[in-house]
Amino acid sequence: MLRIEGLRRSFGGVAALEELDLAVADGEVMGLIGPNGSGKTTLFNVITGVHQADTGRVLLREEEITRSTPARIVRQGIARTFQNLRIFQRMSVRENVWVAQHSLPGVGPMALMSNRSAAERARKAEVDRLLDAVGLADRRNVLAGSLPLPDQRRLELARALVRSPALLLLDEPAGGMTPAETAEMAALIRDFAVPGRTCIVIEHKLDLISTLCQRLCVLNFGRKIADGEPGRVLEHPEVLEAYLGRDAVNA
Amino acid sequence: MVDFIQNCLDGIMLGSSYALLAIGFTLIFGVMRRLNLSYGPSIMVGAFVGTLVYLEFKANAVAIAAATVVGAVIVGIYVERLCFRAIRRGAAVASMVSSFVIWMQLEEIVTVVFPDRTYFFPPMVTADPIDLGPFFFKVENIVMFAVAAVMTVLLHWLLQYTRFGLALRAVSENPRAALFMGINVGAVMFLAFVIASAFGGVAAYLIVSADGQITPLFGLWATFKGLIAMMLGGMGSIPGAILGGLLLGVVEAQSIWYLGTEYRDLSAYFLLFLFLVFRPGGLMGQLAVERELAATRRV
Amino acid sequence: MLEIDGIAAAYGNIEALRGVDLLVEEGGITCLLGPNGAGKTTLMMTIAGILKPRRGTISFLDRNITGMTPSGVVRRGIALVPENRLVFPDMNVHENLVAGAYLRLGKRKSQVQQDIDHVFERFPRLQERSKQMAGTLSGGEQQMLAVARALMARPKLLMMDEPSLGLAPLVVEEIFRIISDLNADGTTIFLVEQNAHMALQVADHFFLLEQGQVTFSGKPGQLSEHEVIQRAYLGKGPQRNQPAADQGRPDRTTLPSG
Amino acid sequence: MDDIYLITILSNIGMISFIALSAYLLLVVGEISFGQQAFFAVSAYGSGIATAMWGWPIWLGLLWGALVAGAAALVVAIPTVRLRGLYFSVATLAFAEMVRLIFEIFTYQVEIDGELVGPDGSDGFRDIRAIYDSNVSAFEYMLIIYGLLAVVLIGFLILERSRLGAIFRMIGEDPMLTEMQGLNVTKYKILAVVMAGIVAGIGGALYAHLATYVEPKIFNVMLGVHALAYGLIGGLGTAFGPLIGVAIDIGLLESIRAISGYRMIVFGGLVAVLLIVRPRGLLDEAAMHWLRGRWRGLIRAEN
Repeated sequence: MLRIEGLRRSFGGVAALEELDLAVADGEVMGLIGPNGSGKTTLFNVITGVHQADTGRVLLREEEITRSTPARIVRQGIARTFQNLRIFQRMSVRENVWVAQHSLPGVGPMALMSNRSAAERARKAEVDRLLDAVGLADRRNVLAGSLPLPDQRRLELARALVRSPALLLLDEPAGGMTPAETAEMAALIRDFAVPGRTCIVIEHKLDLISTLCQRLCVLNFGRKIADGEPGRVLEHPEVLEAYLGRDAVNA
Repeated sequence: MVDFIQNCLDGIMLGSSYALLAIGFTLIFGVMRRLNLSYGPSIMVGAFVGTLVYLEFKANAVAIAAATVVGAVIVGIYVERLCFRAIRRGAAVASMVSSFVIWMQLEEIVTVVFPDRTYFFPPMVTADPIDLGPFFFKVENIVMFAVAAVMTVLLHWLLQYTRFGLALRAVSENPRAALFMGINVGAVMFLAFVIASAFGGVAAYLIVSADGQITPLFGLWATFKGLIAMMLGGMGSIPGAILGGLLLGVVEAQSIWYLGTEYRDLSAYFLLFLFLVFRPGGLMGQLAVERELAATRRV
Repeated sequence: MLEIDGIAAAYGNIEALRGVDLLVEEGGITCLLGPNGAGKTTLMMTIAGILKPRRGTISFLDRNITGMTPSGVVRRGIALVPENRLVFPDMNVHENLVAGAYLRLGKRKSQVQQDIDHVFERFPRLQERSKQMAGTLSGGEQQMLAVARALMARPKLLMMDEPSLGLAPLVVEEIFRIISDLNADGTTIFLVEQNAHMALQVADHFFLLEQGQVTFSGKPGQLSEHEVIQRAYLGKGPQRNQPAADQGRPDRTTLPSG
Repeated sequence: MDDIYLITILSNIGMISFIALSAYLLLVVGEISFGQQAFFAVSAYGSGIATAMWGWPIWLGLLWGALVAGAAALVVAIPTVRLRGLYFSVATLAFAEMVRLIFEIFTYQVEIDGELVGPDGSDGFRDIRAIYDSNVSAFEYMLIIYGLLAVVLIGFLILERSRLGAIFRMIGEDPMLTEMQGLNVTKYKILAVVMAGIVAGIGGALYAHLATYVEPKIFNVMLGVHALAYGLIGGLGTAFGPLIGVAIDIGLLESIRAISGYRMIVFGGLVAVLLIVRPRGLLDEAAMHWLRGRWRGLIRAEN
């Protein structure tokens, strides 16, 4: 599904990603962890075209998307959520999900102006179905900015799913949540978001990772230091070192 | 060729007053990252205060100049309180619009108090132009250039060698970090406004006394000249403001000579438009713009 | 020295701190650990006076400093080394240091020069680059400069927010050596860190912050390093055998106290 | 006499509403334009030339004016849409002043019935008499203005409920996030600038024919700033916002005699204070959301 080759990106001389190679198979759910500043979110930003790669390639279904614009990449089937929540605060919850449909194939110039056709009604029904699934149906007419944090994360999830993306990128979907809320979120992602698609999850919370992922990849200083089955990766000495901060040379 | 050089010299003299206006603009932009479009009108009000002092007391040049500066500073403080301090952080555009409507307010106040619109403004010096080889210079232009140079040196000293200058630079580079140093950022912004207004007051006095008259339209003129000069040089950069002012002066002088007076402002706006489209950071501010663009692209 | 009592703070309607109690003892190194988004930086900002708390009090040397202006806080003797360093990029190293002593510049200029000499003794690398623009320094050098700049305020308490962020391992070790040295010379240090291993080596006392609440307080060794990391970075709740509803608000009183 | 006065005021309100709506549309996409008067001017000249000099019928003249304004907007939009915030604002300002100064030197005259007709630099453009020649009364012309305004307003209201309107609001709130919904932000911003240009152009064409005389100095920045302020007073949550702003300014302030000489002083102060207490105007998005909620509640109660 997704293949990354020799990806490199630096900001003002500081390398955020260095020679990163990564391949994610169809239907795979991969966890991505690593200390702060290890390049996880930068990787998402490069995949989605927010940042340009300095060198290297990103391929989606063997098609290169490295130099594409964010809009085109989204239309090719990648959707994401954000670590620092990004929602349209001045729109209602329902509108926040509805807006993600604007660029779906089939939404032509007519559909941009009128919302009376049968196809439009079906699309609206899809929005409501998703809001129901993430548990926001009863608050769909509330201004999105007034939701509490866990609900804003759920809203981002619904917005990402409304396009039925082939590849879903979740950036700390349980960030700032209590363990109870995290468990709920993990169940929601496992039962609703993941089936039928490929998914990469950035998350520090092992409970969530172990609920969701068959595979875990660890970044440190923009490099992949471990990759494999979660239980084994977490025992990997280099991973512990990354978190412990022991100098690898002296270990 | 002699014409061309004479035009350049005239342009530099003219440009030195633009540079003074641009320095005021850029000081405010540097510490606040906001545009004060009321800048011209506030110094215009200052010049009318000077006119009032002249009309009422037949005061001498120094008193008129002082009244102009004081007037400009007082109006500047009014603008700072209403359009900048009171508007929450991050709303740079709201401040800009607010300063624009206050501009109209100031212009109307002046029209109500000074109904004749155009008033005589006493010249600073009366002397014949000086010839120097094939070139000639108006004395008031030389004074303008000299005062602008002195003010620039003064500002350089203030910024580089005083405690306040350090604070001002710290705030314009990183307001958050400046707070951590114990710098009172609000007070620094206020003082930057005061200094910018004082600069504007001096510039207003020099320009208006060289013209020999003042109208409420001077506010619009000063805002546009200062704004164009600042943007040509690069927003927030003091060397940029000086360069931008001189460039604008030279371009205007050349277009008056070669194209005609009616092309003077047109070529200035055209130059500004070209810069905005192809080099929005201006001559000196490219780096700052890139840094800000990078920040807005961050997710 | 620094006593934080029931501090709550929020950004809009997102609550970042939900009643934090914390004590920094004079003369030691106190460390605050916790996962991303737990509220560590928010706490620092609240202490520094940038953010006004909704509830609770902060007192420093037995005087209430809640809601004080940032410059008031610096004047009381608290200096902050901010996250991401925030040096002034277009000023040279020397000017950055002078800016750090801003509040003393009016009266005691000679003293400031002395302090700069002291700082240069401690950081010879900064002296070599004294005329270089801070924006052109390497990450590690910028971090040193940020620490040195904070020291110029002659703080009684030095707060540091993630000083090892984004630095190479060898540089991180150097930074921590500096932290220990500073503490040995009498500066009290309050450290927010992600590098649990290094932090636990130097700390006298540490706190765990999770979802805006302190969930553990104790000395290094009271909790295994492994468990600290699991909780602070990998988000494993402390009482995994309890029903889910209780996990959100772990009972602080059952935890070992400092 | 009073009738004529009332008709004049109402006609002015109607015409100025177009430029207010035009500036409002750009405010919705998150950009401040100080230059909508440029499109107003281009259309005033364009339609005037078409009717007075080329002898086109008035309706075709109006259409032509709007199209020329739209084309001018496209020319500005392409190089400037990638500029944001202050830079875009200053670019629109520079463009509008360039347009005004070009009209100051623009001369294009033909002889009609022994008289020179057409724009003559800073002396302006006289004798745009199409509506008098075709015997349209002031009252009838007012109805034309309001008819067209109603059409444009209905267009805005449809737009507001549509996906396209939502796209404009999305860009206004967070362009990067909009891009991440698969939308080409640049394309939609150009579309918004062109639409705004056309709307301003309708107003400009109507103005030229009512006034019969246009001169460049009418189209100075003050006109643009007024246009902008109307949306910010009335609110950015609905297209009625700028109309409320116009009504407050012209309808209320102009008609109160006590402040007639000090109108700008009151108006400026009013806007400055509003920007502090309600930065997105009286009827902002939150207010409209609340009102719509109320409305839905009422309908539910009826049923």
